[in-house]
Amino acid sequence: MTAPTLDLTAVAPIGFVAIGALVVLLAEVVLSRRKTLLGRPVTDVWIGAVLAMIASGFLALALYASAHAFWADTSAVFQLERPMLRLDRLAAFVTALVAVASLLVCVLSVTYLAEVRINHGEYYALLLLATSGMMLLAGSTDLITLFLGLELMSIPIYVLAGFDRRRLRSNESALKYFLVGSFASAILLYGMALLYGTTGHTDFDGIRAAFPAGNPLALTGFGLLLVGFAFKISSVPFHQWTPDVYEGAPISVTTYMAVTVKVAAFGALLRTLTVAFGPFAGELTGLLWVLAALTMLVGNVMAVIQDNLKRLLAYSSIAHAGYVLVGLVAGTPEGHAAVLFYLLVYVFMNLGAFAALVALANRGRDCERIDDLAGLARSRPALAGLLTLFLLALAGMPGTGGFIAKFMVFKAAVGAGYVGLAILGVLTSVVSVYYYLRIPVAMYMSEPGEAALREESSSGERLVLAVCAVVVLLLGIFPGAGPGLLAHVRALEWARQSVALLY
Amino acid sequence: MIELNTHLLSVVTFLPLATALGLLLVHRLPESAWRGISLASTTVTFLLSVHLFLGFDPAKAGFQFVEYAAWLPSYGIHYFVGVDGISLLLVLLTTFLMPLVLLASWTDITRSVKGFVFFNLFLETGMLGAFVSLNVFQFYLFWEIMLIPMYFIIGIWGGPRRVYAAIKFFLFTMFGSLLMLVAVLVLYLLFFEQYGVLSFDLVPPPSAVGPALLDTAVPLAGEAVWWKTQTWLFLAFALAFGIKVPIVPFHTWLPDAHVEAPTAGSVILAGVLLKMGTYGFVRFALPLFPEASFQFAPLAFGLGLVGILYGALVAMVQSDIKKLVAYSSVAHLGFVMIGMFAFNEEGLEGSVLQMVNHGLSTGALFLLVGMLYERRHTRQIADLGGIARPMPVFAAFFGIVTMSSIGLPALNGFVGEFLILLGTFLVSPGVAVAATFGVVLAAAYMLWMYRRVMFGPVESPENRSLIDLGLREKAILVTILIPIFWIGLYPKTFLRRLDGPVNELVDRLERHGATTARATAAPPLAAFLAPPAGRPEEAGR
Amino acid sequence: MVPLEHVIGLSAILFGIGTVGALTRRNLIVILMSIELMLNAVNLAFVGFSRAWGSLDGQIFVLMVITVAAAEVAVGLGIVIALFRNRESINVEDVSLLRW
Amino acid sequence: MVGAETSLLRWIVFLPVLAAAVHGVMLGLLRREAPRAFVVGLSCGAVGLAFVLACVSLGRLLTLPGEAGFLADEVWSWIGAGRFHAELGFRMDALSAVMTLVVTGVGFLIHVYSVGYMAEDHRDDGGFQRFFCYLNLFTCAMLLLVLGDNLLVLFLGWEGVGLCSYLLIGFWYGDRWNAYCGSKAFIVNRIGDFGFLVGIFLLVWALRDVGVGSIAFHEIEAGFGALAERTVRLPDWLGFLPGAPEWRLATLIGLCLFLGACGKSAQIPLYTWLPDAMAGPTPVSALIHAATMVTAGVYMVCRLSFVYEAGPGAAATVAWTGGVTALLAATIALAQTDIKKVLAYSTVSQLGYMFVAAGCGAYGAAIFHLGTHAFFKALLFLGSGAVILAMHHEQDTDRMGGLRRRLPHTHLVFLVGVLAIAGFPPLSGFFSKDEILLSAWLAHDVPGHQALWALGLVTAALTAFYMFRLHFRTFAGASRVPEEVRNHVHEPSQVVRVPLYVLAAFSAVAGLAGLPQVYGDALGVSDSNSLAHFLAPVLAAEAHHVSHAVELGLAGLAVAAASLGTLLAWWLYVHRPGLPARLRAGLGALFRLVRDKFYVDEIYDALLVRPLVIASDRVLFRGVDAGLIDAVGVDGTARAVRALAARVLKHAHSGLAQGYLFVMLLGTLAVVGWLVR
Amino acid sequence: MSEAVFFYFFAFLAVASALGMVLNLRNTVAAAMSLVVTMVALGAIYVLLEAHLIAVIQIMVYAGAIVVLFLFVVMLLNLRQDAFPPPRQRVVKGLGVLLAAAVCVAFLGALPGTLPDAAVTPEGFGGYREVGRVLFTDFVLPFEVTSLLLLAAMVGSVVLAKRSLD
Repeated sequence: MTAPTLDLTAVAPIGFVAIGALVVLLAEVVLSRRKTLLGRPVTDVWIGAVLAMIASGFLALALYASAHAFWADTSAVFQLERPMLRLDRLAAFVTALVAVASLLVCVLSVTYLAEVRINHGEYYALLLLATSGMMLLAGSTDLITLFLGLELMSIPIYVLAGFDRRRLRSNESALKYFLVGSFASAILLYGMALLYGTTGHTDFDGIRAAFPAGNPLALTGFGLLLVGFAFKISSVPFHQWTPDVYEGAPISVTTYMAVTVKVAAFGALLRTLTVAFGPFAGELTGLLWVLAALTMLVGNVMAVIQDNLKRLLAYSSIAHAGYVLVGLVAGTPEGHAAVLFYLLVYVFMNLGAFAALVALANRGRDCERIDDLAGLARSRPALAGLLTLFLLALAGMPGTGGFIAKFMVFKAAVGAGYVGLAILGVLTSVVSVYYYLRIPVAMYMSEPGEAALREESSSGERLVLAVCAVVVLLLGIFPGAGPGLLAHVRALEWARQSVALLY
Repeated sequence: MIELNTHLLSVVTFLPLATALGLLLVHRLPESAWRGISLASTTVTFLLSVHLFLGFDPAKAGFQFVEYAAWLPSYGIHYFVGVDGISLLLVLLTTFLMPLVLLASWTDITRSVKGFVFFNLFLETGMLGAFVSLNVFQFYLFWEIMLIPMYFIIGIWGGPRRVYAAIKFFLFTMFGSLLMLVAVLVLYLLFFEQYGVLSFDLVPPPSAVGPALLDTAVPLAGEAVWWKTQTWLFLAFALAFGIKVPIVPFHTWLPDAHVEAPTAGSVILAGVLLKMGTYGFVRFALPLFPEASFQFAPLAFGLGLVGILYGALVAMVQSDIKKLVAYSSVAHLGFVMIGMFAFNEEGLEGSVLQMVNHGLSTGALFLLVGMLYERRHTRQIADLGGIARPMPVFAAFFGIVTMSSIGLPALNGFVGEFLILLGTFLVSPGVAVAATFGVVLAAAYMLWMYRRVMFGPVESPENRSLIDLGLREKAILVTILIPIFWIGLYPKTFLRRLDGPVNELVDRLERHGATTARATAAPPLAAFLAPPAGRPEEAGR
Repeated sequence: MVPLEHVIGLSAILFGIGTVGALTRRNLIVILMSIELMLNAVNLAFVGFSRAWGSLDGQIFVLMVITVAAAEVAVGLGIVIALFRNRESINVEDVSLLRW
Repeated sequence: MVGAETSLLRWIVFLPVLAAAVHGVMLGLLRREAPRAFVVGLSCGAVGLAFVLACVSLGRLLTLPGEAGFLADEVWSWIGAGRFHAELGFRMDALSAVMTLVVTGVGFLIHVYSVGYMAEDHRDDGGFQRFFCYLNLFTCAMLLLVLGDNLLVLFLGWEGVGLCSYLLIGFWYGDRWNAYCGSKAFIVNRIGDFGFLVGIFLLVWALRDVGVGSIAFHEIEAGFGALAERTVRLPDWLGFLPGAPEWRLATLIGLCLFLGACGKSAQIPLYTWLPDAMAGPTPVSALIHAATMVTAGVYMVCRLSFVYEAGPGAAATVAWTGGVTALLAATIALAQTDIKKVLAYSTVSQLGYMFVAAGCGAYGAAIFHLGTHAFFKALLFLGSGAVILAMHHEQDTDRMGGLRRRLPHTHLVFLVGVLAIAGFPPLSGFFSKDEILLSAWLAHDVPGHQALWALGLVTAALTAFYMFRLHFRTFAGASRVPEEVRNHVHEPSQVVRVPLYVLAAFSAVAGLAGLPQVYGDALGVSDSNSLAHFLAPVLAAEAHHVSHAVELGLAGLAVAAASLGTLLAWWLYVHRPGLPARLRAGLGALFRLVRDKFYVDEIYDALLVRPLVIASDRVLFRGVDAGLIDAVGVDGTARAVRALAARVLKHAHSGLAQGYLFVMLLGTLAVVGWLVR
Repeated sequence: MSEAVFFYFFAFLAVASALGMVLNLRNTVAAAMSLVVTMVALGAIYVLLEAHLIAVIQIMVYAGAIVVLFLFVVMLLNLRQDAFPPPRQRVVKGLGVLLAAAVCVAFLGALPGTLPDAAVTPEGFGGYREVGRVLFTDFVLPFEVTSLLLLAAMVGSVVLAKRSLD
C-alpha cells in the first residue's frame, strides 16, 4: 500500500477559496469584537469592506492559480490513482471565470449589504464556500466530486438566497430554491446510482468505457443526471424556480446566482457530456434541441410580461441558457468553444446589468420595478448609459460581446446543420429585444417617478460596472487579438483551447 | 497627406464616433458648445469625404481607398473597407446630410443636447461603416449597430407616440436582419465547404488573389438541402433589406418612425437609413445570388410596383404632412427597387442615383416640415393653409423641394426616375408603364399637400403671425438645393462614377442569371408588350 | 442471496413514495422528510450496486450522501424556521408570494 | 446631317433663366423687393435680348450652306447610362426658328404689357418681382422646349412650362380656387406626360434594336427609317382595339406621345384644365395659355412628324381628336359669359384645328396656324385684359356691354382679333384656317376626312358666332356695367396699349407669311407661301396638288360659314338683344348642359378622382395598412406573444413550489422517455 | 433462505413505515417516528448487503441525528396539528401520485435483465477497515470537501435560524 501521490496544483484554486472562507469567518469574529482598530472606530460597513477585501484577495489568488494552470496547459489531477478532480484548461477557464465573477460580486456587495442592512460577515464566507463548490464542479471527473461540488455550491446559495431573513420574500426565495433544489439533487443522485449500477464506475472515463448504450436503466440514469444539470442551468421545463428565487433573493445574491451557477453548471455539463458520454452524446442532440428551443422560447416570451426587473432578468437568464444550449446541440468543438465564450460574455453582461440595479438599492429597498427606473437618464446618466450598454449586450447588439457570443453559437449550430434552431434563436432574440428595450424606455423616455433611488454609487460599484463595461465592449470589438496591448487578449482563442483537450 | 490618404476611409468613418466618445469625457459645457463641436466634426467629415470623392478615380475598376487589417483572422473576419462608385455616393450623401441635420436641430433640440449630438455622431459612424464595409461580418455589425442611436433619437426626442415608434422600428429591422445573419452564416459555411477557407470578405483583399465570398457557388433549389439554396438565402437577405427599404407589406414601421422622430431623425431615417436596404440589395443580395435574383425579379417588380402605387395612393389620403412624406418614401423606394431588378445599366444607375436623390429631396422635405413644426407645432395639413403669405421664402424652398420630389426635370428626382423607368421598360414594359403612372400620382398628392399648406387664405391667427426663415435655415436649404440642382442638371459627375461598378454587376448578373432565369422570369410581368414581330434576334446585343 | 432486482425495486418504491410525499404533503417538515426518504432510497440503490459490483465506490458515495443529507436538513430546517418567524406557517402553499 | 456648331443658342435660353435666377435670389435670400425699374429692365431686357439673339440666329440659319442644315449647340452631356445618352443641347432649324421667334417676340410684347397690367396689383406678397421671375422662367422653359436638340430636353422644357403654368395660374394663391386650378393644370398635364414618357421609352426601346442609343432628333429620324414598318403585338386584353393584335410601332409611339400633346395642348380628354387656367393673371393667359405653351403639343407632333407619317393610325387619331375637340370646345364657348372663358374655349378649339392639320399631314399649315393664332389670340387676351383692368377685375360679360364708347382703342384692336380668328380675309386667321380645311379635304389617308372637313367648317361658323357674340356683349349695345364702376372705366396706360397695337398689326398681316400660292398667283408672286418653303426641309410633308377652283371654292365656303355665324351673332345680340334670354329659356336643359361644359369635370371627379381617393382611404390606408398589416400582422404578433405568456405559460409559474416539482417530474419523465424510447 | 426472509421482512417494514410517514396527515411527530422505522429497516438491509459500516452510520446519523433534528424543530416551532386549508392544485397532485405510481411500476417492470450479476466480494468488504482505507486514499478529496460542506451548513443554519445576528 503506497501513499497516494497528491498534486496540490489541481486543488490550488479550491484550496485558496476554502481557506479564504475560514479566514473570513475568523476575521469576522475578531473584528466584530473590537470597538476600534488602529485608532479608528470599527463600523459594520468597515468590517464588511475588510471582509470583502479578504475574500477578494483569496479569490484573486484562485484566479491567479487557475490562470497559471491555463497558461501552463497542464492537465493536473489531484491524485493519479483515482483522478477525481482535474485542472485542465476547461476547468481552469471555468474556475477563473467563476473566480472573477465572485470577486466582482464581493466588491459589489459591500455597499449593498450595508444599504439593505444585512451586513453580516457570514455572507462572504458562504459566498466563498459556494465558489469553491463551483470550482470543484468545474474540475470534477467523477460522479462523487460532481455531486459534492453541486451540493457545496447549492447549500451556501440556499442560505444566501434567504440571507435577508427579515424579508418574507427572501425566506420564500430560499425555501423554494431549497425544496426544488434538493428534489433535483435526489433525482440527480438516483441517476448517478443507476449509472454506477449499470457501469460499475463513478469516474467519467470508466463510465465512458463501460456505458451499455442499449440498457434502459443506464439511459434512465443518464436522463436523470441530465435533469439535474438542466435544473441547475434552469433550462425549460426545469426552470420555474428561477424567477421566484431571483426575485426574492437580495440583488447581490441574485447577481451571484445568475452568473456563477450557470457558468459552473455548464462547465460541468460540457465535461460530463463530452468525457463521460462522448460517443453517446450524439444521440442526445435531439433532446438538447428540444430543451434549447423550449428554453429560448419560454424564457423570452415570459420575460415580455414582467414588470419586475429581477424577474425580467431571471427570465432573460433562462433564455440565455437556451442560447448556450444551442452551442451544446451543435456538439462540435466549435459549438463547445462557443458555449464557453458565451458564458464568458454572459458573466460580464449579466453582472453589469445586475450591478446597475445593486447600485440603485436605497435604504433597505431594492430597485425592482421597471417603473422605478423612470427618468434615471437624467438623475444618473452614466449609470443609465451603462445599464443600457449591458442590456444591449444581453440583447445581442453588435459592438458588444453579446453579439459575438450569439454569433458564435449560431455559427456553430448552422455549421452542424441545425439551421432551424438558429432561426428559432434569432426570432426569439427579436422578442428579447422588446423587453430589454423597455428598460431604456423607462430610463430615457419617461418622466421621473417617485421611486427613491440611491443618488451616488460607491467606488466598488463603479469599479464593477467599469470592469464589466470594458470587458463587454472589448469582447464585442476584439473577441480575438486586438491591437497593441490587447494582442494578448484572445478570448475566442482561449475558449477554443479550453475545449480542445476534451476529445 | 499620404498618410491621410491611406487611411482616409477609416478617418471619415470613425471621426464622428471619436468625437462622440470624446464628448462623453467632457462635462458641463454650454449647450452651444456641444452643437458647435458636433457640427465642426461632421463638417470636417464632409470635407474629408469630398476629398475622398475627388480622389476617387472613376476609370479604375474595383474598390478604392481600400484598407485591410486582421481582426479575427481565424474566423475570416477582417477590417476591410473600400469604396466603389456606389458606396462613394452614399458616403457623400451621409456626410453631407449630417451637418445639415445638426444645424437644423440647433434650436429644435433643447433637451439633453449632449446626448443628442452623441447619438447623431454615433449614428453617422454606423451608417458610414455600413456603406464602406467589404467584409460581410463587419457590414452586419454596422448595420445593426446603427439601430441603437436611431432608437434613442426617436425615443427620446420624438413625438407623443415615440416609444411605440422607436420599438417598432427596432424590432422590425432586427427581425429581418437576424434572419439575414443566419443566411450569412450559411453562406460563410458554403464558402468554407468549397474553398476550405473561412472568410467573410466579399471581394478578394488587396494584393491577394484568392477566392472571396462573391465566388461562392450557391446551389440552386434542388441541388442542396433547403437552407443552402440560393432561393432561401436570397429571401433571407431580401427580407432584411426589404424591411429597411421598405417594401410594401413590411413598411408600416416607416410612417410611425417618421412621424414620431424629431426632424433630425426623420431626415437621417429617410435620407440615409432607408438606403441601407437598397444598398444592401445592390452590394450583397444581387451579386451574391444572381440566379435567385432573376428568379425573384418578378416578385421584386411586383412589390416595387405595389410600393409605388400603394405608397402614392395612401400618401394621398394622409392628413399629417410627415406621414404623407413617409408614404411618399415608400413610393420612391419602390422606384429604386424596380430599377435595381431591371438588371441593366440604365435601371441600376438610375436606382443608385435615385437613392441619393431621395435622400436629398425627402431629407429636405423633412427639414422643411421640421422648420414649420418648430414654429407652428402642428403637422396637420388641416391646421395650416396660406403659409406662403407669411413665409414666402419658406414656400419657395418647399416648392422647389416638392418639385424635386415629384421628379421635375432639371431637378435631381427626374434623372433617377427617368433612368429607372427606362431601364425597367427595356426589360418589362408593363411594369414600367404602371410605374410611370406612379409619377402622376406623386404629383397629385404632393401638390395637393402643397396647395393645402401653402395656398389659400390665411385663416387662423397663429398662421398669420408666422415668421419666415432665418439665415441659418436659409443656409441649410440653399446648401441642400445645390446638389438637387447639380444632379438635375449635370448628373454626369455622379453617373460617371457609377459606370464601373454597375457594369460589373450587370455583367455578373448576365453571366450567371441570364441562362437560367431570363426565360422563365420574364413572361408573367414583362409580356405587356411582346417583342416586335420580325425583330432580329439579339439585334442590339 | 437476495436478487439485486428486488433491492433496486425496493429502492425505486421508496423513491416513489418519497416523491409522492414531496409532491403532495403541505407540511414543510414532512416534505423535508420525504426528500430524506428519497435520499435513503438512493443510498439503498448505491449499496445494492456496490454489493453487486463488489466495489466500494458505491458505499463511499453513500457516506457522502449521508453527510450531504445532514447538511441539507440543517439548512432546510433553518430556512423553515426563518420562514416560520415571518409567516407563522409551515404550509408550503402559503409560500407563493413570488409567482409569474 | 450634322448641324453647324454655335454657342449662340444657349444664350437665348440662358438669358431668361439668368434673369429668373436673379429675381429668385433677390426674393428668397435678400427678402427685399427690388426697384420696379430694375425688375422691368432685367426681365424685359432679357427676353428682348433673347429675341434679338433669336433673330441673329435666324440670320445665321438662313445663310447656312446646304439645304437641311441647322444650328446646333451642345452644352454638356446630360443623362447617360448604359447605352442610353442624352445631351443638354440645342438646335435651331426652321421649325425651331419660327417657334423661337414667336416665343421671344410675343413673349417680349407680353412682358411689356405685364408691366402695366401688374403695376397696381398688391394681392399677394412680392407680387411684381415674383411675377416677372415666373414669366422669365417660363420663357426659358418654352425656349428649351422649342430649341431642345433631343426629346429629353424637349421634355425638360415641356415640364418646365407646366411648372410655370402651375405657378402662374395660382399666382394669386390667397384664393383657394386659383391654387386649385394651378394644381389641376399640373396634374392633368402629368397624365399627359405619362403618355409622353411611355412614348419616349418605346422610342428608346425600338431605337436600341437599330443600334441608336441617343434620342437626338436627327438620330431618331435617321434610325426611324428602319423602324417605320415594324409592328408590335398588343396584349390580349387590348384585343378590342382596331387593328389589334398587330400594331405598327410608329402608331403606338405616336399615340403615346400624342397623349402628352393632349395634356399640354388641351385636347380631349385632357382639355379640362385650360378653361380653369384662366384663374391666372391675364398676361399669363395670353402668353402661356394661348400663344405659346399650349401649342407645345402641336410643335411636338410636327417635330416628330416622321413618326406620324409612319403611323397612319396615330395621325388619324390626332386629326379626329383635334376635329372633335375643336367642335366641342366651340360648342361650349357658345354659352359662356366669362370673357376669358370664351377665349379659353376658343383656344382649345383653335388648337383642335392645328391638330387636324397635323393629323392630316399638313404640318406646315399647323405651324402656320400656330403662328397666326399666337398673334391674334394674344391680342384677344391682352385686349380682354385691358377690359378687365378697366372694369376693375370684372370678367363677366353680363356686367359689361357698351364699352365701345369708353374704350374705343381697345374695342378696335379687339375687333381686329375677332375678325382674324373668325377667318375673314385678308386677316391672318383666314389663310391659316383655310389651309387647314383644305388639308382636311385632301387628306385621303385619314378615314372620313371629308366629315372632318365638314366638322371644321361648322366649327368655323361657330367660332365666328361666339367671337362676335363676345365682342357684341362686351363692346356693343347697352351698358350693363354696375353704377359704381361705370364712371371709373377708362383706357389703359400706354405701356399696355402699345403691345396691343403691335399684335393687332401682326394679326392683320401675318397671314402673308404663308400666303397660299393660289393667291400668290393672283397677285403675281411666285413662291408666295414662304413659310411652307422655309419649313419644308424639317417637316415630313408631302405637297398636294389641287386645282385653284377647288381651293377657292373651299375658301369661299369657309368665309360664308364665318359670315353666317357673324350675322347670327349680330342678329341675336345687336339687332334683337332680348332674344337670347328667351332662347335660353326655351332650350332649357340643353342650354344648361352646354353652359356647364357638358359636366365633364363633374364626371371625371365622380368616376375617377373620388373613387380613387375613397378607395385609398377606406381600403388601402384604413383597411390594409392600419387594419391588416399593423393591427393584425405587427401588433397582432406582439399581442400573440404577450397572450402566450400571460394566458398560457403563466400558469406554469404559479408560485407554488409543489407545482414546480410536478412539472419537473413530468419533464424528467419526458427526458427519460425520450432517451429510453 | 433466512437472508431472504430477513430481507423481505425489513423491506416490507421500510415500505410500510414510509407509507405511514407520507399518509399520516395529522401528526408530524408520528411521521418522524415512521421515518425512523424506515431508516432502521434500511440499516438492517445494508447489513445484508455487506455494507456494515454504512449500516452503523445509517442508524447513528439518520435515526440518531437527523430525525432528532426534525423532532427538535417540530418542538421548537410548537406546531399544532396540521390544520391546513383545503389543498390547492388537487388535480395536479392527484395526477402526480398516479404518475409516480405508474412510473414505479414501469421501472420495476423494466428492471429484470438490466442489472449486473453479483460479484464475489473480498474479505472485509464494507467493513470499517476497507471503507476507511479507500476513504482516506482514493477518496481523500471528497472526504475533505465534506468538511467544507458541513461548515457551510453550519454557518448557514446559524445565519438562518439564530435569533439575532446583530
